[in-house]
Amino acid sequence: MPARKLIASSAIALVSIVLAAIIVVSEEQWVIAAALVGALALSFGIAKTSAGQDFAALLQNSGPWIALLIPAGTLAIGLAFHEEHFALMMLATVLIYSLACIGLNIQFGYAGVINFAGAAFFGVGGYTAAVLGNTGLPSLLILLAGGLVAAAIGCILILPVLRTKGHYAALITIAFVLLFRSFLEVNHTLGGPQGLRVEGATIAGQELFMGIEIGSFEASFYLNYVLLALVLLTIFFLLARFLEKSWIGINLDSVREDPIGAAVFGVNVAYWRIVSFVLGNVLIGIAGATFAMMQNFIAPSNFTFQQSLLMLAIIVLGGIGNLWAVIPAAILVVVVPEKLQAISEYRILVFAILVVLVLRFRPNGLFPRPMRHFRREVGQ
Amino acid sequence: MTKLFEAENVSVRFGGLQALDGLSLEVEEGTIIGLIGPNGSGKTTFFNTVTGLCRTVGGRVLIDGENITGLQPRHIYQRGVSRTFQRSRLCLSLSVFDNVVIGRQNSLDLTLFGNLFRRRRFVESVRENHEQVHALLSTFSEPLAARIFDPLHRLNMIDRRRIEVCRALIANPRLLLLDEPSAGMTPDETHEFMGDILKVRSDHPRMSIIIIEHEMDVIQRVADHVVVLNFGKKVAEGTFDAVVANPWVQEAYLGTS
Amino acid sequence: MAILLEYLFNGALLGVIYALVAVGFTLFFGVLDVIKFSHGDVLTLGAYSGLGAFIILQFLGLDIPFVGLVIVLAAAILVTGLAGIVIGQFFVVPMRGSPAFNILLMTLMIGTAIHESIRLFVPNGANPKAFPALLPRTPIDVGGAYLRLDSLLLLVLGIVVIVVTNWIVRHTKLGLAIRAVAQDGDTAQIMGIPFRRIVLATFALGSMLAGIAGVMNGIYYSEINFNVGVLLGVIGFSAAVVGGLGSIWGAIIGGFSFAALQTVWVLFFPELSGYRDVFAFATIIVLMTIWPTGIIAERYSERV
Amino acid sequence: QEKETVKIAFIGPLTGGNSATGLGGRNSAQLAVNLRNADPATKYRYELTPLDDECRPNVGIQVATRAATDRSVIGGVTHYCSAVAIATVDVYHRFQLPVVVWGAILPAITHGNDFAEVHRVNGSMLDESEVLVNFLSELGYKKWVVIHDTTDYGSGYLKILQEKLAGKDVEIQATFGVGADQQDFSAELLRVKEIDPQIVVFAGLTPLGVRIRSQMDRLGVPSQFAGISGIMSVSYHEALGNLAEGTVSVHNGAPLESLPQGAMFVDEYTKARFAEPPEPYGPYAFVATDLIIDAVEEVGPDRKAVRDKLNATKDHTSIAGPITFDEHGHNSVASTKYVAQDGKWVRWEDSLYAKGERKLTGL
Amino acid sequence: MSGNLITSNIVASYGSARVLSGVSIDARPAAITSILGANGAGKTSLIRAILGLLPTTEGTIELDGIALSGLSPHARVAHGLGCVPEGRKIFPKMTVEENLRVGAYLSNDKEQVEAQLKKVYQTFPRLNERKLQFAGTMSGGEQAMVSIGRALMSEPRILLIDEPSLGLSPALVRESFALIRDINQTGVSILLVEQNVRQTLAIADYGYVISQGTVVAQGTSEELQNDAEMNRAYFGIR
Ligand SMILES: Nc1ncnc2c1ncn2[C@@H]1O[C@H](COP(=O)(O)OP(=O)(O)OP(=O)(O)O)[C@@H](O)[C@H]1O
Ligand SMILES: Nc1ncnc2c1ncn2[C@@H]1O[C@H](COP(=O)(O)OP(=O)(O)OP(=O)(O)O)[C@@H](O)[C@H]1O
Ligand SMILES: CC(C)C[C@H](N)C(=O)O
Ligand SMILES: [Mg+2]
Ligand SMILES: [Mg+2]
Repeated sequence: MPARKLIASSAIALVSIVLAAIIVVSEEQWVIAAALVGALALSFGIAKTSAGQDFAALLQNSGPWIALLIPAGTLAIGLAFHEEHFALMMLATVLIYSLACIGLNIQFGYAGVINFAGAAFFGVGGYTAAVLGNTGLPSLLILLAGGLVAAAIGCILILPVLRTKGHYAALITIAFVLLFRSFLEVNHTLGGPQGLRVEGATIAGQELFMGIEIGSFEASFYLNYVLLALVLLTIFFLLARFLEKSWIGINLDSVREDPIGAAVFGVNVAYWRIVSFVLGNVLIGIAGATFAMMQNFIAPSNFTFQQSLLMLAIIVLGGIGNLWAVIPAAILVVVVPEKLQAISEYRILVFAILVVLVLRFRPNGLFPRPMRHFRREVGQ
Repeated sequence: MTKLFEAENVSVRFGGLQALDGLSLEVEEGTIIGLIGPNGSGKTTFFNTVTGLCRTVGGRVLIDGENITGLQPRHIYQRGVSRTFQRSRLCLSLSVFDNVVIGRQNSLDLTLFGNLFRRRRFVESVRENHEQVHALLSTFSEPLAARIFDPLHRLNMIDRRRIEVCRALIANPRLLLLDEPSAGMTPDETHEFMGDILKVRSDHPRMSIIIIEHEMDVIQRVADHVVVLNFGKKVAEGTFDAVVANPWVQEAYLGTS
Repeated sequence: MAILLEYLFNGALLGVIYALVAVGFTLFFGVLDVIKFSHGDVLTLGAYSGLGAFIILQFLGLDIPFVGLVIVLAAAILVTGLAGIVIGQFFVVPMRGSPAFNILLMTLMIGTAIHESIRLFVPNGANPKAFPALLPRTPIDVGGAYLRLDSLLLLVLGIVVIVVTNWIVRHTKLGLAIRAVAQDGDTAQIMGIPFRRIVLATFALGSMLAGIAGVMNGIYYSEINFNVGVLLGVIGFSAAVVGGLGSIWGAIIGGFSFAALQTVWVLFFPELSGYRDVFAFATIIVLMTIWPTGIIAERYSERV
Repeated sequence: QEKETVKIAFIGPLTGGNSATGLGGRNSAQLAVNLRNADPATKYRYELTPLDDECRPNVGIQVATRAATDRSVIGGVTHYCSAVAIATVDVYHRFQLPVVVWGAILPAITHGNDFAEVHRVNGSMLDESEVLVNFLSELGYKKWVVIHDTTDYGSGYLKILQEKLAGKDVEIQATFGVGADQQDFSAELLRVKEIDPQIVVFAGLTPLGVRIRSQMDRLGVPSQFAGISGIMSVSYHEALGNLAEGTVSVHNGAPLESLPQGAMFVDEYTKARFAEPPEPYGPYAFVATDLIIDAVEEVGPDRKAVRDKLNATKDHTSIAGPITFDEHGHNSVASTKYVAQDGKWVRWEDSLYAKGERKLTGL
Repeated sequence: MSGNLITSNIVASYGSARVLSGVSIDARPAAITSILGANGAGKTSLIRAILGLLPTTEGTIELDGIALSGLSPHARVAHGLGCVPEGRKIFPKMTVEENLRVGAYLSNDKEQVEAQLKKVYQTFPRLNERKLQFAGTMSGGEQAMVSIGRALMSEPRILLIDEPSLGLSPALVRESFALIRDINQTGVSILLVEQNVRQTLAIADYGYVISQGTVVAQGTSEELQNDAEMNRAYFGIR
């Protein structure tokens, strides 16, 4: 890539990170509003200008090293604001939701398996963390267990999901998330509507609820969770990226676009649907467990249909199937309602209108998924 | 010559409609069968039945003597049957390469481990496959091969048709089913296209083809043997000349008498 | 025996309300293949417009029994119809060509905006509001069962509305056009069908149904709140899908089944009444597994 | 010279189904702040930071963290919904933000921990249910059906009721758990009709209470209807009209009118022209805010000092009567019996029913 | 006289790719005008532009003196355009009969519609047999019949037909060409896009040859047939 393009792309990346930092950290209404406008302009810019397209191509087609942008950006923000508990919590929340939404993207964006029960699987992960929390198991194992249990419970739905299509499949998962919450609320073995306390994570002997102190550097303990979520997100982001750019990715796409045609060419449609559903749920479950540990508490009202819709809103607003887009969209959906606290009772209304406007002017999401190709791999 | 494919008394119904009615058909290795018949006579349905998309209510379909009736499409594909569709079925949002390479299911590494963790090997296999797909596309059209990483929706109908055939050919099937490959092409284009298909086949002399066509020039040129359907039954068969001479075919199908 | 009759009757009434919402959803699946998640909130809007009209009537001192009903219904239909047109014209038609899912999210957020606006801008909007008794509440005795005249009238009204809608969709040119537009907008246009007008007509029609359902709901429960639509929306959607999309009968069957599921559970396991939605939704999952395209299965299946 | 600004966070449901009470609370807290700021004698200028917990624990944790980690916030007036309040106590403890709960009545919020930061002015279910049980059984209601919402509030209440009734001559013939946003109760209520209890006791909030009461009428269920503090809002009457008449209920604390400064609150609230009514819990939000301000005035804007000051609160006079925090930071409140009469909640003792001029049903 | 369709210098693009660069044709009243050309030449795009489905950036389209440019597709159709689109475009989830009735959407005369329906059924007996079958499950050729039948239902002044013979059996190809001639005989103008050059020129009065979005030749069918150069270059007839 010629130097000029590289410089332009770096500039765009930098601007993106700065805008993200402003939205996550700032408490000034006008600053945030301006940053949001800037972000929207950036989205148009990336879609419409050639420098923007170069940048998008860079994100999409470079080698795996490009994923380093995520830790780089996050660490820059995290370290710069290492004492801001709330900002760091928002940052960690964004990372966790991004992780979950990458799971949803594997399901819906790639294989076309619709999942309105994201919040339920997120919840399963969380409850697993709550139940296993005081068994003394290592936290990382608990996180993994959260993912596996979510996937296992998801397996109840495999048969119905395989048999149905479109709106019918949507109903299956909608029914499941409603059922899940309703069940948790009336059944008291898992704390009922009251919810459960969750042990915080302890990794390598370090309790994550203790802030880091190194010499004069003192950081909020939320920085620990930012780091944990960041590691998880980076790993799974990379894996999901590999998945997309692989033979499996092509299979998943063909399963989504034309299952009958795919089957005739030997594609095992049911198998790939199951794989994507299970993999997705693992990610969502791990995210849920991480979230529960960070929040220290979970209750059924965290895991509603509305919550599922918000998760789906992240992948739709970002651009279905685009992994990168998940992160800015998660910032929009997770952080903005929090930032609107100053207008208290009007915030949901304003948020709804904001989403409507974004969709109205970017009907395919902020950053639609670019087509996969292997130009770099074959040396073109 | 050995018998590759055999349909015995195959029957298919859609509600009250008998779409295939005790149809029997044999294909020797390395031959090309022309399948013709009036609209709605069951030709496409026959292909759908062979590839496992339609349920039979009677009869059997055999490949190499093995009964494949009722198997799932992907299992039938694994036995070397591939096809094109009358109405093209390609993934419009994917690239040309993706659309064709999907046809190589059997030789792709589809394990999670291989795809996620052995990236170097994956890149190598991309190169190999790219070479193969590119070579095949080039046989049909150089400009098309140059557009291997273009999204499919930017291509015109004839290029799409070519890609469908390439997808079906890429895995070197033993039995290739072509459903009206030349529809919508000018005679010139048709001629060239069929020439390309025959060229590929000449490298695989044991490949058999069943081709559905309404274009008699094509049938005359490529088919070793012609089968005529009407109302799901075989009403005539033989060499092209013999079939065309059949009075029923002349009257009801060709409309020439 | 009498109590059984009461169960049946009230279950039926619930079923009609669900079915009415479900029919609305079915219509929208018809056009543009949209899950219009704002449907429930449009219903709420209908109920509040009706209430508003009533308050104005009262203010003017025009408190005449059946006239009140007609005017309240008219107001609800007018407002929801307009809302439907606005949503269709400015938010859904321009989204044509983007993934169906994006449209879903769009309508969902519009719905949220509608009910949030009601909560914020109607005086004391967060509180439940009394809905006027627009129909006579005379008790009637049917074989010892206690029923009320207004319930009976509502049941009839609901059935009439559904039947009329079905007739419009199945047997009028508008219906034909709606279905044509749904399947292929461009081709419908070159058959001379005014695409935009038909889409908007469908949005108006579907929204009016929601408006009527909102008023009926208000009369039936004598109470409305800004949140009524949300749950009714989910249930109506479930009913439409379980019944089988694309068929009004499916919506009706779905509506009644859902009501029956809830009622039957409480009837047989009163001490576990909290589990009734768990039961209803679990049953739905099972039903969908048995009939993957709804109880009235879609007859059409794609050919290759 | 400029006064230093001290921030106090208010947290409650400002959106969603419970926002009526939340907004009433916010207004009342705002009123407390405004009244103090109007007083030239105060040492600091106070600023209220209202935050919305949507009555959802996850949101609650977020906003609680937000308030607790903002160093300029010295105290918090927190939560109406028990599920949120119980979820956030850890946060306040961890970040050492002294808070006073203004609406959530689940006992465990104060009693389930020994966090010095958490206080509550509005009593608990324990206080309230005691009065309810005695009230109803003295009236002669021996056969009850309890309908409760399945949130912590309703089902927690049910549990406590069952405990309190043990050994009493009262039979709970059936209990029904209902969803917090359930619309239709015909199945449950027809079942109630079959059982034919003397009284239907409802543990939940106004919206559900309204629906159940009106559907009882529609289905011809003849039993008496009783509620708890959750239904005691102005809107219960607005939404039910005549049907509200005769509903009995209990509520933490004494009626404002009966308190020495209650009238002052009502007056000032009206003068301030808020868009929403204070709702029954508004006064407690007012009191909670006042307590924090008093503490700050005395010990300055220091969280630890304010916390200790609050813990020492004893017989502090307030518009809701004297406030005393026990070792859990809990203020017990004597509950009052009410009956709905002519579109208002009237103290039972003052009502026409107690005088025998009107009759309850079901007996 | 009616059914005179004139496009002058129309230009249209898909995104940045120009497909029509100044196409002028004149489909005379009551005549059969053919559009010929290789694949991807822009024939279908021309039809779509006339119908208003593909926006034109320059040029005008007129039917019997009425300017169509700027009108929405349904309004153009209301002025007397009828169409058999490329790829059939039947409504798959409607029955055959419903498909035909959609074709008559603009007609308000019930009896007229019934009479027309009967006529279509006479022309295509297969459709009569399959009235209640979902059109989407018909065979390729049967769908072609539905599409042609549907266009006839509207009794247009000019019929735009895009590759009617595609997928039809040889006998039906003959019949459909005969049918087109018959329709034309009743006074309807025809604009015919076809790959089947010989048969097209046999029934057409006038023809245009399009290549890469421009008209490269035109003339009466005879002139075109006799132009050896033309035959080699565009029709692949040797
Ligand atoms: N899914 C289905 N449901 C109902 N009828 C069907 C279905 N599929 C095919 N048919 C009918 O079966 C008959 C055979 O169809 P088929 O597609 O095999 O014909 P064909 O010989 O390929 O005709 P064409 O040359 O027109 O493509 C047709 O009459 C068609 O209408
Ligand atoms: N939707 C589209 N987007 C981009 N390019 C398109 C689109 N549709 C057609 N094209 C391109 O426009 C050119 C003209 O296409 P058109 O369909 O008009 O040709 P045609 O003459 O009808 O060909 P055919 O004989 O294949 O029907 C082709 O090169 C095609 O690739
Ligand atoms: C009436 C209120 C005190 C009830 C409150 N929602 C709680 O959860 O405690
Ligand atoms: Mg066919
Ligand atoms: Mg064309």
